[in-house]
Amino acid sequence: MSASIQRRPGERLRDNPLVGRALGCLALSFVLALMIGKQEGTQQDFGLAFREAILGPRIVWFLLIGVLVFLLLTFGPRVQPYVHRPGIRPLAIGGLTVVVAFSLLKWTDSTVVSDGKFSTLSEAASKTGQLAPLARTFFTPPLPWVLFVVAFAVAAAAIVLRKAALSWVGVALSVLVGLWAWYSHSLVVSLLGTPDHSTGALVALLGFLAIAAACAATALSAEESANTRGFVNRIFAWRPGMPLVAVALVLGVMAFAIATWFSPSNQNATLVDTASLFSSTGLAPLAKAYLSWLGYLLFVLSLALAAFAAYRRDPRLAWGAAVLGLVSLVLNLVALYSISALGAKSAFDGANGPWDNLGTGGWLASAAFLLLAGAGYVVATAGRERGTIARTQSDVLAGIGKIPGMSKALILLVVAGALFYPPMATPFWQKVLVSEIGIYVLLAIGLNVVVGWAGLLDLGFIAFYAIGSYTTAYFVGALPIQPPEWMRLSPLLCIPIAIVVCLIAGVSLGYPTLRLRGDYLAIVTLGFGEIIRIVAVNNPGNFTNGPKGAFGIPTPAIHLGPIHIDWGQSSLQYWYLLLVITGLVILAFNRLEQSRLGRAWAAIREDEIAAQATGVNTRNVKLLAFAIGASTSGVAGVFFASQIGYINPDNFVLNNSILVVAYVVFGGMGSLPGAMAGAAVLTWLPEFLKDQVPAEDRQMWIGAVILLMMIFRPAGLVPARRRTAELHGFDDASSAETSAVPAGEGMGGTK
Amino acid sequence: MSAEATQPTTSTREVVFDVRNITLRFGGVTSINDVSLQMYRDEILAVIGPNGAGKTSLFNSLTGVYTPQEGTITLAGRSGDTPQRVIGQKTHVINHMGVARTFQNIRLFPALTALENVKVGVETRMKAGPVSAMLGLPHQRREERESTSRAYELLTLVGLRSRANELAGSLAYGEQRRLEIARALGTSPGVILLDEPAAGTNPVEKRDLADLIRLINRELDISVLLIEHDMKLVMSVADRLVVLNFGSLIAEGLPEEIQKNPAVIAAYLGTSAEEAVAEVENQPELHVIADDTSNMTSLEDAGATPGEETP
Amino acid sequence: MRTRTLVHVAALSAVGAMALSACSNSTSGGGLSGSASSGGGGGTTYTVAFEGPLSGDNAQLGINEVNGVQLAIDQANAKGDLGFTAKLLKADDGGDASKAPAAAAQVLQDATVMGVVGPSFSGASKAVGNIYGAAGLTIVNPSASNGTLQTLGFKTWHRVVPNDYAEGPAVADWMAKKFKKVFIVNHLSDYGAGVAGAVEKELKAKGVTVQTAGVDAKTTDYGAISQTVKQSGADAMFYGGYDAQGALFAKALTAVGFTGARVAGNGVKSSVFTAGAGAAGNGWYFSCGCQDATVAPSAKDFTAAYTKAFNTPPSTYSPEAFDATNIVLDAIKAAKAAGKVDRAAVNDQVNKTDYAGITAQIKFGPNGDLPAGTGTVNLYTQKNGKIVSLGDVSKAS
Amino acid sequence: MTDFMNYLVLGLTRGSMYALIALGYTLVYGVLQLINFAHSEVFMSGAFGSYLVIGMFVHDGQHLAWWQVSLVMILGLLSGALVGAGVAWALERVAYRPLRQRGAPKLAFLISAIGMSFFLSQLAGKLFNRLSQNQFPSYFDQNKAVLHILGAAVSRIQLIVIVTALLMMFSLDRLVSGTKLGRSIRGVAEDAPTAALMGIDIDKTISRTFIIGGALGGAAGFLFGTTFVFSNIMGFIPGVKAFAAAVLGGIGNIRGAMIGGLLLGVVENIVPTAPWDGSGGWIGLQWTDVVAFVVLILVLVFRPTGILGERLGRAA
Repeated sequence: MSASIQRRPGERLRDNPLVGRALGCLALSFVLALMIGKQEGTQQDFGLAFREAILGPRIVWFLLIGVLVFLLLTFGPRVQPYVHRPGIRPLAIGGLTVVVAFSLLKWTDSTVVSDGKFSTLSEAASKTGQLAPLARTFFTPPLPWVLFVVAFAVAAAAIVLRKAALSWVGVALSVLVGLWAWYSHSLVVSLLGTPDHSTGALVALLGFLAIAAACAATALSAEESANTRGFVNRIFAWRPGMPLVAVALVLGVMAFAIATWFSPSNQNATLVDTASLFSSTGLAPLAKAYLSWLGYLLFVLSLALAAFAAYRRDPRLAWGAAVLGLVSLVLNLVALYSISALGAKSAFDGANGPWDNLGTGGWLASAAFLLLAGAGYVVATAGRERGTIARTQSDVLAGIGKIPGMSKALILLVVAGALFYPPMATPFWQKVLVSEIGIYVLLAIGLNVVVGWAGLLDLGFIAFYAIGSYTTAYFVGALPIQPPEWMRLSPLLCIPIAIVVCLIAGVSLGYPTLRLRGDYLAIVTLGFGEIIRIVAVNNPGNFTNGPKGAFGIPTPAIHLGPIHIDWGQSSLQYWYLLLVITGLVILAFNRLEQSRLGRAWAAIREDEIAAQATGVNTRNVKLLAFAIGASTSGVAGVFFASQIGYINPDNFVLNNSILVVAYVVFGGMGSLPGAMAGAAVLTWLPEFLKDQVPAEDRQMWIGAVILLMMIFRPAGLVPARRRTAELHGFDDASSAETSAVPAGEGMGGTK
Repeated sequence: MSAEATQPTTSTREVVFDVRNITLRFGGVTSINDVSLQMYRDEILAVIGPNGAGKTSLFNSLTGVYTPQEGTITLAGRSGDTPQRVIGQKTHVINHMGVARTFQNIRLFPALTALENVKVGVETRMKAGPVSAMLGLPHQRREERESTSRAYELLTLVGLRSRANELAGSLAYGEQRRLEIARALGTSPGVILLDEPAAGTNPVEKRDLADLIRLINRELDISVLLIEHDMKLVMSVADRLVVLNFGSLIAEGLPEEIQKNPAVIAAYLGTSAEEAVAEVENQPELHVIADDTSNMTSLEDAGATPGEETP
Repeated sequence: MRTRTLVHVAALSAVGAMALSACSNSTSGGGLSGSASSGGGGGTTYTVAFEGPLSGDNAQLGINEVNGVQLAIDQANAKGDLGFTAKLLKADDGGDASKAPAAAAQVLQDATVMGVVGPSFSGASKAVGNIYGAAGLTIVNPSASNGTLQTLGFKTWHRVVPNDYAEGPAVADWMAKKFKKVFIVNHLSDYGAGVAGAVEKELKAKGVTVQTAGVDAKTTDYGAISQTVKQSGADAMFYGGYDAQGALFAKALTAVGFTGARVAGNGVKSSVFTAGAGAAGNGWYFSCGCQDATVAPSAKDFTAAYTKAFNTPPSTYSPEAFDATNIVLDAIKAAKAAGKVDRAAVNDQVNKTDYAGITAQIKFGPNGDLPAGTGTVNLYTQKNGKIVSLGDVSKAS
Repeated sequence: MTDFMNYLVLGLTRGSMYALIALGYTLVYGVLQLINFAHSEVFMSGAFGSYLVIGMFVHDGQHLAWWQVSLVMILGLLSGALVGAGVAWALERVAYRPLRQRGAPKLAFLISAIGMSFFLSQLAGKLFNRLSQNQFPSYFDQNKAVLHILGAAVSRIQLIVIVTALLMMFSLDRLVSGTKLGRSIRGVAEDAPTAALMGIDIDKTISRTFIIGGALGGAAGFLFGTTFVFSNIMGFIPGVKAFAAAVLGGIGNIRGAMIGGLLLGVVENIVPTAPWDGSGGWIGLQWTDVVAFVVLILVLVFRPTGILGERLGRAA
């Protein structure tokens, strides 16, 4: 809240920033007490929860929190110089993560441990006889916390004292502790033998690795890059591709040493166990070889090659590494397929056929190989020039792209995640990925064109989504009014039709209304969205089947000669389909942004009159934005309809339109990755909160998160280069007085 | 005295803008009152006058931002064009007819780089649509290359080659002025309207600017219509001057004639043109005085913000 | 800097999301129920899942139901004759069909879940019916009364509330006997459209003049519609909608002085209506293929226990959820007695259910619905603030 | 005719509530050129606040004398206005001022307001309840017709709502056009930087604008709750409608908001039910919202800045 305090000398006590801040903090803690209070009151005693939240001793704790925050804000600036020290931030993050993992997250799903939290688990584990002593010692109650505190303290000391030796100690310590935690946990899991989807151990490991990274940062950072970003940049500038190799190393070790590869009921077999499991079966020799020795060999080889190529900055070697990585990836997948397929045949209890019952190991290995191949590619394309380190503001604006291969590396990481995380996820998260995250990411990409690039505020975006869905429903014959036989289509074939229909809808909405300025357009589009929904409800001519909705929309299927693919209820298959489409859309839109149209959009967004005077036909350009956005959302609609199989008007309420806008802005208006990140985070968050807060409170927390985000980072998660510039410019321009009028967003609005 | 009398030679030359008796009103206030003037091919015509004389209103009328209630404007943008009506046309259409302009208060696209700003201008003539852009079809790529190279040429012309990849918003004031000119030139106009290009620039920049204007006019054969307060600059570059005061045209002729013209001198705070120039140069607050005394300034300013126009 | 850190944390938690629930096993846990017991210690635990809206605009309905479920489970555990520990899993679908599949996945991946109570809404039910069916997990639906659900071929689907089409025609016949002109108000929701449609069809068939109008499901202003009803000169009004809105409508009708009879379906017959409408609710008729939860002897104890547990009286669909849960628990018990507890076995037991619930005597037909025969449609009316039964609607005068 | 008048009265009742809420939107829009999406929650909190206060004095089934009733009414209006104003103030402090000081892009304000709106409505749900039909205690017979205009019965509550709304709007109009505060508000609306140079404290003015708008919204919340019901999500739909009404009249323009609100309310009741003969109308009530939005869109297409245009806002 300190942001909301202005230092104005010589004013009454009430206006003294400190007093204001103190009051703010207390208010904050008060609200917090309300938020974390018990559930609602009752018809008899309205506001019971209110009293219970603020009366009684608990309020004291919250007030203490408030005081703490106050002190932090007031004396925080004193330690500013340290905050610039490399590693402080990773240290803070790492510490926070570990604490979260130790206190909040679940460490096991087994019903044996009541709530599956770390404390209860460690209680149980430390007493269990048949657990390996190593794990048992780790879980003896005070120890894990002690270890954590020690590691944290060492790291902190190293950073503050800038002692290289000490920091290396810190690195070793935290890595060891992290791996120990992970290893003990995996032992517990294999002991319990139940399927386990808990996250605690993994997050804890991440946290410790972050702390290690913090130490490494201090150890390696020279004076000229006295902050973490500089350090990261230096790593990339030092040897492009090397970071990827490092990540691949971690993943690979986890995959080949610890993780489970094959897990039908009641067993989680690591690679070694799997090899022995299948030694007697008629497994294809290649796969057998892979399990027993080839896998390790390939990993070591491609790792070494990639690392060497990266170090020597040698394109030829790098290409070699890339090829080797890809080959090993293919072999790995082959092996995975054959064990899962064979596993089903040779009766392992609960083995259900190809690509099922595979543990994390195989997929982690795949990710590792992909990253190694990617590292090779990055090195090969990065060339020999040393990267420059972002120093000036405009460098930062120009973004991390200045560092050779960094953006490529990030993209590769994301791709690896998108490809190989879902199969590791639980069915629940797979479903969420498909039916929530994937779809809304697509929607956000579409809306980003309208809101982010062309700067037109569209509050009725979901209407096109609805149109897409109902178009699909019609052409697959799920509506009361049937299409003629020859027009019945598989959902996939509906995509082009939906695109066309939505184009038309977008243009016909845009043509009369696009001369309206920002907020007038907003309300008109909002109205349009509502009209579409109400028409669907009121069901004129019995076309939409009213509130009953359209049931029985078939899942997409391809039958081309030999190829027969049917996307049944399997979330994974949908995910990969969605991935392909989204990928194509992203490529296309990325080109679009760099094209003359993209610039024209930026132009009208920035200054419509100037754009006209420069010869830009504003109406056409706006219409294009509308139409393109609409058709994207139409595609999303097709997916939604065919994936859920049932649609009704409630799916297309105004609230969803507003949410999509929120996603785009939250992620960073006008930046493609931003919009996607925004949608992903805000659709992931409620599902994540399911385990953390009462279901009824989730929306409240999400509201709070959005609010905080906008307060502390108005430009969004991943600010767009162009937007950042704008924002920056306004910061310079706007003094305390003039800032009364917000920085015109150029939504046809004023500056 | 009339234009014909002073300019017997020019009467034969091709007319670019032919403005006849236009009148522009905002509510009760008359911003331009029955003004007629001709602008000839390849000349540098300067429009001067105190603040609020209606100069910018004239520009806005010529570029279709405002629609005069009375009178006609015809335009033959590029040499050889057949004259067409301007009033009632959309701004971007007029631009396509060969009229480019800059703004009194600089109006770049601050979040685009200098290069991109110019490219926006260059590309308004291009064909490739969104689909070919998404698919990256060859002809779209060719156009991209062409526009980039053209943009670089223009940036070199205005001396911003080195700043090509800076964000327009982060350029210095004078640079922004020149970038705006480059963007205007990008639309390959037959005539360019410069609205106080020298405002807020230092003497050195002013000299460069004068050279640039001449260059545009002589080398690129682009007619220049210039609004400027800086008399030195005007006198040095303009072939012909037109003087507006309170919305009506009070004088028209060669620089030296205008300097002697009593009406003009009267218009300038009742002192002689030179002094007026001097004063206006040395004591910018005179602008302020003029602003306060003139009830039309606010209108013009308002007119210059996007908020006001209803497209 | 603070803000930066904050953002970094946000970013990191996103990374955490990717790592989130990296798991060692991606079977949907079909045959794993044994493993729960093999875990050792704590005795066997079986879970009853509730899927319904616990957040969003319809949260209250979900809360009503989940309380009912909770109560049933607590009572069963307290009684201690289960032979296993019953656990509740809340799966929130926000009442939104598009979020239902995720909720279903959450339910299915817990191997100890032996039955589902829910989803609360017909839309969500349509979206997930086949998903549960494919996994062989039994569904006992407490509130989704849409008349088409039983026809969609969901393998494991059951419902303890009579469907719209069961009660619609019966009450329509009764109205046809008494009234010349009926104004049907269709509260534009899945339920409302269903029941109103059924009534309209039957009345038309009986040759009664029918006039219809729809009202937006979320509106609170029933002035205009009441005015229209009054003007239409109809001597009776049928309202297809839910209790909360019904209460508003009742008040509005009284305000404009509509004198005709007011009839409504099962969705309105609840304490919420009586409390909300107050005096304006007196004289309303309700059709319902159930006994009155406030009349049935067992229901008294339920009301008391519920009020004690959640210090608020049971509300819309709480009793139904309570019954549904008990049905599932009994089924698990029976399956345990029969020797093998897995989802298929439990489903078979649910099919065999013959259970005297506090809302009705429950016996599922082959399609999982209450057979129209057994669920005799009764007529109720509100007399000074209390809902009283008028007996079988077919016999009512 | 009678029936038409009946619908008209209904329309005016609904419309005057729209107008009161719309004023909140329009005031904020005037000074900030921003849609205050969280205003609907201010409205909601007004209802809850006034309920908590009134609940202490009256309980269900009482029949009070007219002067007691009027006292309770005034109490309710005041408490609603007070709570509304408080929430609006906090809203500005938390969700707007920080962003303003960071020169955040315009949409960021919209989103922070949306976040705030989610937060408030859900918090209210958590603290009180999520029932969709909380009712004020009935302490007098609201529906008793008090006067007849051309045969149309006007019930007590309708009269109260319309009269109070008109009074409040009138006084607001005086306040903005007459007082110093009003002048500074208009100053900020016209051109904030200049106003700042004229020595107007922008932050204070904006705060006060929010407070005024909040007070009106809170009072409207009380009236709405008394006439219909109140719940933690009651704000959304009237909020959207009121925003539409504000735009209809010309957003940023106070009289515009009043006219827009009343007009929208009347249109919603008159148009779908035409020709008011009990036949259910040519259009039918299920199309009410469509009618509302179509009217809005048509008006905007032909008058891009609303009926009265923008007088307060957007001048600079």
